[in-house]
Amino acid sequence: MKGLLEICYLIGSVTFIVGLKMMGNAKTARKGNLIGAFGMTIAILGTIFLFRTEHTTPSAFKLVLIFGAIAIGTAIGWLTAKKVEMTKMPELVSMFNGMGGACAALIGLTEFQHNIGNPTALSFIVAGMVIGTISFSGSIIAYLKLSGKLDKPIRLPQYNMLNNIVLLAIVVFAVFVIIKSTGLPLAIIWVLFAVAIVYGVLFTIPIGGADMPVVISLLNSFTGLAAAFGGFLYDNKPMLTGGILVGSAGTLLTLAMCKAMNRSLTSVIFGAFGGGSAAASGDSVTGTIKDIQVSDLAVLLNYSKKVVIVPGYGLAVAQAQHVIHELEKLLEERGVEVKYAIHPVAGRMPGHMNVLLAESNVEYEKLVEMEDINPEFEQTDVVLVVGANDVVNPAAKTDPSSPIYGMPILEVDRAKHIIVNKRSMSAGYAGIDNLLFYDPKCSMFFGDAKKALTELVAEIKTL
Amino acid sequence: MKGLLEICYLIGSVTFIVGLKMMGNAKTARKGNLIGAFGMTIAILGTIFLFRTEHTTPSAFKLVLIFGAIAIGTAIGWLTAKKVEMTKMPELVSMFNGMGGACAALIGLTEFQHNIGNPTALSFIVAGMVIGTISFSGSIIAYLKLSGKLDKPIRLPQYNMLNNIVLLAIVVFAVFVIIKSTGLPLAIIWVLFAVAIVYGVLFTIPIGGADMPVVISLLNSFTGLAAAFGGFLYDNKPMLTGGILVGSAGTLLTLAMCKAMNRSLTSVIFGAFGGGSAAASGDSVTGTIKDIQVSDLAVLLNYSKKVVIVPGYGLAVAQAQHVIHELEKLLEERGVEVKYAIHPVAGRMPGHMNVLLAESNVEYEKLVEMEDINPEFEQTDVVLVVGANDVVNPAAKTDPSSPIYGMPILEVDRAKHIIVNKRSMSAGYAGIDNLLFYDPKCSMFFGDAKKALTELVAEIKTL
Amino acid sequence: MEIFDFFVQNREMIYFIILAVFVGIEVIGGVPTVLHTPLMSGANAIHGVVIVGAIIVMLDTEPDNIFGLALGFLAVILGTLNVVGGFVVTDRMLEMFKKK
Amino acid sequence: MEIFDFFVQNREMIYFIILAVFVGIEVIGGVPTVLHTPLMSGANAIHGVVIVGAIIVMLDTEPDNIFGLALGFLAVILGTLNVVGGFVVTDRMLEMFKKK
Ligand SMILES: NC(=O)c1ccc[n+]([C@@H]2O[C@H](COP(=O)([O-])OP(=O)(O)OC[C@H]3O[C@@H](n4cnc5c(N)ncnc54)[C@H](OP(=O)(O)O)[C@@H]3O)[C@@H](O)[C@H]2O)c1
Ligand SMILES: NC(=O)c1ccc[n+]([C@@H]2O[C@H](COP(=O)([O-])OP(=O)(O)OC[C@H]3O[C@@H](n4cnc5c(N)ncnc54)[C@H](OP(=O)(O)O)[C@@H]3O)[C@@H](O)[C@H]2O)c1
Repeated sequence: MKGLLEICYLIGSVTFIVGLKMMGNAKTARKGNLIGAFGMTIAILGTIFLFRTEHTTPSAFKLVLIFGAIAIGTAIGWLTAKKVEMTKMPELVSMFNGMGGACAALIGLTEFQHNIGNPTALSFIVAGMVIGTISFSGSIIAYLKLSGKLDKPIRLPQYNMLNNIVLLAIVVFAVFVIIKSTGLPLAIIWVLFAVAIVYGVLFTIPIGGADMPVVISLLNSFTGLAAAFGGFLYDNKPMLTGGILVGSAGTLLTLAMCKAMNRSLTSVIFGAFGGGSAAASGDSVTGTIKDIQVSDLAVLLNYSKKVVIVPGYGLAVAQAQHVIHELEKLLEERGVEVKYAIHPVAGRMPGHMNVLLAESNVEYEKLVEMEDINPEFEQTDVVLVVGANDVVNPAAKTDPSSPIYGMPILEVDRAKHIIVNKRSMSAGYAGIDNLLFYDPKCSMFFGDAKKALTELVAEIKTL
Repeated sequence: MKGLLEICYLIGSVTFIVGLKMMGNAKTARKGNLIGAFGMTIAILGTIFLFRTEHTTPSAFKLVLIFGAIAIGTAIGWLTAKKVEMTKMPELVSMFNGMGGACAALIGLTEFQHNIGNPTALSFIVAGMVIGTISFSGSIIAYLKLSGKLDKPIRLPQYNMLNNIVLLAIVVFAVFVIIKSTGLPLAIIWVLFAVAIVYGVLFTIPIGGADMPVVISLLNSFTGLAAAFGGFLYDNKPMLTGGILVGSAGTLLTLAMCKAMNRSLTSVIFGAFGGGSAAASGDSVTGTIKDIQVSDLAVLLNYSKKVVIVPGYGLAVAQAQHVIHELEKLLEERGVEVKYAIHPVAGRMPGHMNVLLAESNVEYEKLVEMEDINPEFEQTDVVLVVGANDVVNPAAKTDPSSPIYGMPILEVDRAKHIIVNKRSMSAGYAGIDNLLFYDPKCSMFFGDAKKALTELVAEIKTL
Repeated sequence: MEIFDFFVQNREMIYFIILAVFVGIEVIGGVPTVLHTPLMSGANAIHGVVIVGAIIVMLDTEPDNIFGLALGFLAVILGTLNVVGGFVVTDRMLEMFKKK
Repeated sequence: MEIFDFFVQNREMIYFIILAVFVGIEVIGGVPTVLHTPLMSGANAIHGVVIVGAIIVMLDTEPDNIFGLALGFLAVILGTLNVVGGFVVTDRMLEMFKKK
């Protein structure tokens, strides 16, 4: 039985590696995910039916409980995951991540009593419990922020120092519990649990909502670490492999995300910008801007040869993905070539625009990546920027003092006409002005993206 | 002591991984190699001074012997590696690889007697010995072939079947020795050794000289495997890490090499082509070819704006790297823009052209990779193909029946004039005709590359 | 020295961790930006393997320890949510990315 | 079953091998063609670690076993050739590739 179980565990471990590898490539990604799920199933079923030690007391009742719990979890998880709108994906990932963290925390909370006086086991238990708990409460805050229920970053005075003090306290407390476990009241672990919850909240709450994808990725690798500690405790290979893999891959992924946004992880965590409240550097600009009327814009678009649409965060906020697809189809009918220019960090999560536009059934071929579309702007008649700002800000190329300096951008100023749709002159995620709007070739088309584009579509139809 | 040794071993193992990783990137490659060498030194010194078990009988005499052997090996290895010409590198790698294989074989030969009756240890010993020996004798043959001392593939009748029979015999023999070791004469291991030597020769000897880089890479991963078996035997981590790493990385590298040449590993080993003796498929071509006189060519080049040189295997054979550099400098002085177009598998080993031209101090910036130079041919006045053939053969793009079909090529036919220097109309490595030579834009400039180019340079100087 | 003893005793584990970390890092290297979100989500599903620990807790708990069983029950539910939700959401996301 | 016993007893080793193979494969993935030759040569130097085995043979051989010592001596020389020659030749090759 032990042998068979270990083989199940080997299958699980290997599928995690192979699956994760395949997920890194667009062509194999979906299959990779399924392979991971398959290995997970093997590991879970193996554990239920084959895991037997001198401590286990398997019984029919327990099996019913376990399968009952799995059934409940599967039903809720499956339905939520299937039902939720595409644009709500990040908060859902955050929520599921929090559940994993809570699971790790509960394991630590129950195992504590059985391992009093065994510092090695206790250090795994306490570490897994604390990290899992932080991941849990942090993820819940991240969820609330992303779903808009907690939209402003809340910053206590001196929050960075405060957080570090709380963290230090947790570490000291944890070490004390591990070393002096014998004689301490069992409830002490619940106190540690409570403090860890508080820390998770304190850690996440000052960070701006827009930085949440990075934070979720970080908390994700925390949960991986918590799972790995569980693996140490039980000398369980799939928990170890899966946990360490996600811990290290997740850390690298977090850094890669930061890099794509041209930010450092510390500036995300300690909030250099991102909530809009911190002062952004970079020169402030003045100049004159031009407006364009919907009727003029309709004519301009209608008689263009080639139009490129640059979608950004505002498109997602306004939920204008359907109307933009309508506009695109309309123009195509009139013989205009229309493409979408996809900046890698447009929106608030990587791939945000792809997911958003896929939802409204825009053809995949029409979505062109930054590197491929940039040379095409030269031959473009009209660039229509919808709710994007930072990703078309020329300061990234020209102004070394700008916080986004060095980020590659969509070079829309090479096109003949630039039309920008947004509600006002206010800044985007990076909180900085955009010189593009003052470009003589640029006209502003103010208004909420959904409303404005609906009018535009109606206007074009009258032509 | 054991603890310190294990830490040395950990350092060694990790540097192998990190070093190999860094070697995969042009920027960090050199540092990666040094890191590997550093870790190796630590592992070796650690073993000499800290490896002590109940079997070890360290003594001053032994230390003298060990350091003496290391000194001899270092002196010979260092001098050979430093002295040899750049173009002789592949045979040198082959030779050093063979030495590693022989070392693994000797370990097996001495350890055999100490482990009679212990099938687990014996299986590691015999496997390491046999694989190391095959790698040894195979590498020596590869060395001889590359250095031209054995230039024709030698094919016994039915050599593929013969080889498989010998291999099967070795496996059966080895299993027998492992299981029935007690009572067998000790010399039996030497018999196995002899048979393995024969197999290594038989395995390598039918393969064409041009395929040797692939074979060396394969034998390289064999030696890695042999080292790993040594690691199993001694439960030695750096031997295990290094061996498995090289075994798996080497196998992948071998496949990558084959892929770059558009061949399969089996066709290399079983000799579909590559010795020039096997019949090549692909349509044979007829048509008229044009000659160009050295005086006309001198004028043509002298009054061009942009010349691209395509070096190939023939340049290496003729050792014409210095005179081509002279030609390049001369033309540059006359105001002609000159670049080299480097095909990834031009020559007979990956990077062959880079190494060759670096030897004659051609600037690195002038060497342009295939993907980058292909779009430039349109604006090129003259393409000068020197001793290259397959890498400019349009059949790779147009003729699905050609053995090189699908290999990306240098698209020289987009240039205004094509001049091809080679000695005759004979085929290159793939053994197929080249339609390019019949292109109306193409003129042949026959002759040995070194001789012909020397004349050309002299002629240009008179203008 | 104690650190050396620790090292010798836990040698296998240390190599395992190092190799697994390398694999984790290598596996992610060079992933295109658009795949970051599904990859994050896929990794999220994989750490749901913590559910294996929750099942072990359930199996190990004495049959009359109601509180322990209740905690384990909850842990299994949470772990399942992580696993099932994670894989399903990733699959849905990746469905969006596939070329038609 | 015997295979299961073998598996349980050698579990650490099996995971070690699998992870090391993955690392080896991943580390090479996507290497540009021009680096194939130096990489082959660098890998060649690394498997020279077999010299560690040769040194162990020397240390283990009884001091009066001249033949054994001679074989070990030869093995150490060969191993050193592999290591030193391998690293030096790789360094020379890579020197050629560096941008000036
Ligand atoms: N993709 C990721 O992974 C990720 C993650 C975190 C952060 N980020 C960061 O997010 C930024 C993304 O750039 P982006 O250009 O997409 O967005 P952005 O720079 O944040 O700008 C969005 C713009 O949309 C406008 N807007 C908001 N609601 C709108 C509505 N209902 N209708 C029309 N316009 C609306 C806003 O201007 P008004 O208020 O004037 O309308 C705002 O200037 C980058 O700085 C990136 O680094 C990206
Ligand atoms: N780079 C690698 O890793 C590697 C390894 C193994 C195989 N290969 C294969 O090797 C081929 C390389 O292509 P390639 O275009 O470089 O070479 P090639 O196709 O082998 O052609 C070389 C040509 O050079 C001519 N030549 C020989 N000696 C010469 C001399 N002294 N002076 C002038 N010309 C001379 C020969 O024609 P004449 O006899 O008429 O002069 C021959 O046609 C590819 O097929 C590739 O797959 C590459």
